[in-house]
Amino acid sequence: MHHRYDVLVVGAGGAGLMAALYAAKGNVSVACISKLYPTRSHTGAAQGGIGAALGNVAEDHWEWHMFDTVKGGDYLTDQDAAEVFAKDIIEAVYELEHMGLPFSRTPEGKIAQRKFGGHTRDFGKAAVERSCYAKDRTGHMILQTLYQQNVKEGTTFFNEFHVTDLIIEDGRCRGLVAYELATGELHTFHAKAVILAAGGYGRIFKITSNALTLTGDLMSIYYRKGLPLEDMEFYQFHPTGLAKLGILVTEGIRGEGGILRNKDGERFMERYAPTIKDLAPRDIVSRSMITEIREGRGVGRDGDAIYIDLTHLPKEVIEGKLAEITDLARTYLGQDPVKDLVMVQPTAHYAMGGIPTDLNGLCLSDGSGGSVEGLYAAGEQACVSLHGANRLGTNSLGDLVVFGRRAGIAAAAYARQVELPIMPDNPERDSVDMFDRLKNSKGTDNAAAIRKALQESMMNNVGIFRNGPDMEKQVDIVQELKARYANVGVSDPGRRYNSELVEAMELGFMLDCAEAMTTSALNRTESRGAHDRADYHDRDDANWLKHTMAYRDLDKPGNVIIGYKPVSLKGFTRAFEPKPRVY
Amino acid sequence: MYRGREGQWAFLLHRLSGLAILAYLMLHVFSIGSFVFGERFYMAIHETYDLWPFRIGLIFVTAGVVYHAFNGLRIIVMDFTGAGVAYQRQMWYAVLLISAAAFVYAALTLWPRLVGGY
Amino acid sequence: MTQTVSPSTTPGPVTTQPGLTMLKLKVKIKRFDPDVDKKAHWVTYDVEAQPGDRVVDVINEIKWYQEPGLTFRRSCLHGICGSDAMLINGRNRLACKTLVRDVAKDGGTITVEPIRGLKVEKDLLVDMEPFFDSYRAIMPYFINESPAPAAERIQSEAEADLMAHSSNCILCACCTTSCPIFWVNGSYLGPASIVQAHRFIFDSRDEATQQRLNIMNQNTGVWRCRTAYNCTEACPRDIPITQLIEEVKRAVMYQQA
Amino acid sequence: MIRARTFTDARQQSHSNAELNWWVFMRISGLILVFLVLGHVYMTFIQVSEADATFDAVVGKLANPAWKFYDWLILTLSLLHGANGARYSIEDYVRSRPTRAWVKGLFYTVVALLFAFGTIGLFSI
Ligand SMILES: Cc1cc2nc3c(=O)[nH]c(=O)nc-3n(C[C@H](O)[C@H](O)[C@H](O)COP(=O)(O)OP(=O)(O)OC[C@H]3O[C@@H](n4cnc5c(N)ncnc54)[C@H](O)[C@@H]3O)c2cc1C
Ligand code: HEM
Ligand code: SF4
Ligand code: F3S
Ligand code: FES
Repeated sequence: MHHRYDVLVVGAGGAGLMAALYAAKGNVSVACISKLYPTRSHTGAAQGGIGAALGNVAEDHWEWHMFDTVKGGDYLTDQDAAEVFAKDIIEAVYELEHMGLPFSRTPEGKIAQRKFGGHTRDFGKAAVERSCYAKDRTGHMILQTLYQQNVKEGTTFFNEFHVTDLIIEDGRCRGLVAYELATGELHTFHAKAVILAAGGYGRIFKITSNALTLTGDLMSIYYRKGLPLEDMEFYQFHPTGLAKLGILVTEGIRGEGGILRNKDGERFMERYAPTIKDLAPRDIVSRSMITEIREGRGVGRDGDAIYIDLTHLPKEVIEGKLAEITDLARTYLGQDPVKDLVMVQPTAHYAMGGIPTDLNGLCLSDGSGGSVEGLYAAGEQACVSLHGANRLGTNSLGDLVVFGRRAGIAAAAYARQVELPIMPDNPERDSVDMFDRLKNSKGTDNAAAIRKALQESMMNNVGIFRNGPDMEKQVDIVQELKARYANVGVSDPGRRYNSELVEAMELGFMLDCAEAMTTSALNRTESRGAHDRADYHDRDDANWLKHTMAYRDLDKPGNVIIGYKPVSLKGFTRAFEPKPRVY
Repeated sequence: MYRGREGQWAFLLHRLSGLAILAYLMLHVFSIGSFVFGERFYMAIHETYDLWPFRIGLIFVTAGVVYHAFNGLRIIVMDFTGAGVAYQRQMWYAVLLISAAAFVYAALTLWPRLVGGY
Repeated sequence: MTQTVSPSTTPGPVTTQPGLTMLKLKVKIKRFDPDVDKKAHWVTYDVEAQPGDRVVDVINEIKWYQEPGLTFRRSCLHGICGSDAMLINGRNRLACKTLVRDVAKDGGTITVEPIRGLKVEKDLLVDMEPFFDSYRAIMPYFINESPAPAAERIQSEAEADLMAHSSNCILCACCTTSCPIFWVNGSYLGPASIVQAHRFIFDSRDEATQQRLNIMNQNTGVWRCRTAYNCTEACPRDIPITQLIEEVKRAVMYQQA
Repeated sequence: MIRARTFTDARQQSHSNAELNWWVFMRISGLILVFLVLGHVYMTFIQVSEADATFDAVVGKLANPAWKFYDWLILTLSLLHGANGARYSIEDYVRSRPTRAWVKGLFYTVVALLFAFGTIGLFSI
């Protein structure tokens, strides 16, 4: 089937819905294509809040927010993006409120704000209340509110349509191809402009806070065209997620006095950080946890978790200040923090890297200013490089609304000016090939088994603690898994709701993301932000203050070409010199 | 069968009892009203009530009326007060208790007539 | 990094490792592929699971290693996206918020069926369009046409609290598809839509209260509710749905009076 | 594919207060009926049996205008209450439009006839 729209939005999370909304306001026809019902998108899982210098609770300025963002990103953050962001987000949060978002309130009836890691006043002097929140369901409220506004605007949604290919020819995006889950049919969407907002790819790791559906589809599709992925080596891990599940456990649990214990019940942090023990910085805590686990002192069926002990805290603290976590631990682990030890594990959380874009979301095709006409991207899957080497809490929700909005406005403006580009013949060819290969494969390998192998090896070799040999090994493992993937069989021959086929396809996307990530990480011989290498322990501004651009070598399968892009070290009005990152 | 809890069964019983009393009421109006056709006709109808299914049915209708009446009160309390919703389960058990008592009382009163005939 | 192991460290409470027990279970799933089957049929799978596993993990295990064709929706795996409402052991629940130990013992059986009242498309996956149609019918969006202030609209904490429950809804349909009225009467808007309407009716900033009350006042609206409470029991977000529905009924009544 | 319903679509929904009024009526009539029906059941059925409801007994009792009114109130309220209750059920369970129209028509006719019959009976004594 063939469809025509001025602007197409891929993905209906916070970024996609924001883009669709603002594109629609730009007087063009808009359709939003999403593999999930919009309200199922993972933006709904975000809890903490959205950072903006409103100053409702304490004095605050966008300059301070910009500084924190740049410093948090270990100076790999593009400062022009940070400046635009820190200014725009204030207006964007008010706009969300005007859309009806039910924020929590201050006693004066203003949007309530609270403190969050890394957000400071006066360029690092002390913590400041900057995170605007709606209880601990901020992401849920943003997702619902934006979907509601799209219903109001009458946005057309194609739900449970999986985008399988982008049509890019002569540097111009002409539309895309999508697979309709209900019928197994391929649809061609012809458009003047396309906005990508398909979210992250945390599922390449074994333990993650990400949804099963976050498989990096659009990053991979972009990459398969020989276009670059930026800064893929930077992936944020959170030290405490519920064991096996990866569901996030806030740092506050240790702030309140929680103690980490190994299988012997020992408070092992006394050994690693004798003075501040469990309240050591995230990386030290995580490293210690992994060391315990690797030395056989982990807990749980596979010995790969650590206990967090709250039993000595007053019940009121646990059920009051830590209510959410208490509920999750009770529901999922059946472990009541009041009397039981709770099992936690570091969890893969957020992709700093992704499809490179400029400040209006326009997708870049190289590190020197080239772009793909008519193609925009926003959200976790894009990389304006706001987050640099490490994202600050609450800055992702901000990223979605600020850059989702900018991409929507820019795409609509562009679409108003141009004619519908010419569609090449047979645009569905590559997608048909991909599905035929999967469906007709006589192979017997099991997609689930390959996925599991990928997730486990990525976790071990390109996880929180990295070193050259492990990553070299992982480069090979990924290639082996890709070879096995060519041999995957799909047993369900049906067309209707063939979720087996879709899962197999998603595995292909994940393998590509893993490939780009592993190679980029191996290539960066320094430690910066979330990229922590045992063999190159220090930050190296002289050689590495630059963004990685990973390209698939279209002539030589399995080969990744690495290029670079300069970091923009100046904002429009402010600039912050790289300094050692100490808090 | 959906494993609903008290509320589901309360609703189902309320509906069934309501429809049952309605059926009974319609019969009742017809039979009592039938005296306009004269005594013979009236008594002929009342003889059919003598059949045992009707006699047992009568006990159930009595209990049904009591259940429906008291559960109706429960519903009204729920509709107009927040507490009604909070305590709907307890109220339903009270309704059941009252209905069971009514059932037993009706059965005891009617038993002699049931076995002995009129 | 200090490597001195201090023996003085007090061992904390030693807990048994719940991870080590494995339960042998039968999972009985109602399967249906309209392209192949005339009617739905039960298929039983043997699995091993830990007591703390989620039912969705068990179903995934079956899909990944035993029956790849098995079809159902899922995404977040922790009760926030609302994809995986199913009828598990006779009750509507999210498969990802239901633990094996709460629904089965060793050697026991877990039955899984699609939620009721919506057309089954394949296995556990149903057509959600009618559900979202009723959602859209209540004007589920904030309406305030008067010019917005430069900053936020002011709302007191107490006013914001009125929306605390209803704004928590994730549109999972556990409630609507557990309602005995909805099973037999699909034109009833259903508890989920009423919860959504409540969200806006009780928003002090919203200006379209009257229109929404009118929609609620229809034959297909709030009056269809017979207070069966299945919705409240089923809600994975612990929303006191029946209470909210009763509040809407009263709001309609007092507004029209 | 879904096209979202818009503000105008929703606004165009017609509205009347009929359902609200019936809902209120069910509650008020119910409240009154508690006394009337339970009283009636107790007096005419627990104390005296259906078999005691002989022709003479009934005619005798209904000669009293107070009883006449009492019984007529029960008749009216419970028929209305019951008929509306049955309408709820019909609208729930009978899903085909034509059948529903038929069933409702037939049912209302029967109820109306019964009401007329009962009223005439009561006041013809
Ligand atoms: C547990 C958790 C807590 C978090 N807490 C916070 C927080 O407190 N503050 C903060 O700022 N950030 C937080 N984050 C990060 C932030 O929530 C996410 O980065 C952000 O929501 C991503 O939004 P998105 O719109 O880019 O993607 P998503 O919301 O993930 O949406 C992706 C969309 O793309 C669609 N899609 C994907 N692939 C395809 C395809 N092939 N075809 C069609 N459609 C497709 C999906 O259907 C979906 O609609 C948190 C993240 C997690 C996981
Ligand atoms: C004795 C006192 C009575 C009380 C307090 C009472 C109360 C109620 C109430 C409050 C309802 C509404 C239920 C709801 O909206 O969920 C109702 C429904 C109903 N009532 Fe009664 N009622 C009484 C007597 C009767 C009688 C005598 C009849 C039969 C003629 C009857 C038949 C019905 C029916 C059929 C329904 C509809 C049930 C449903 O749709 O769920 N009721 N009653
Ligand atoms: S009210 Fe509860 S059960 Fe109903 S859709 Fe919302 S979250 Fe699900
Ligand atoms: S189950 Fe249905 S009848 Fe009402 S209380 Fe809930 S909507
Ligand atoms: S998978 Fe998201 S709610 Fe269960």
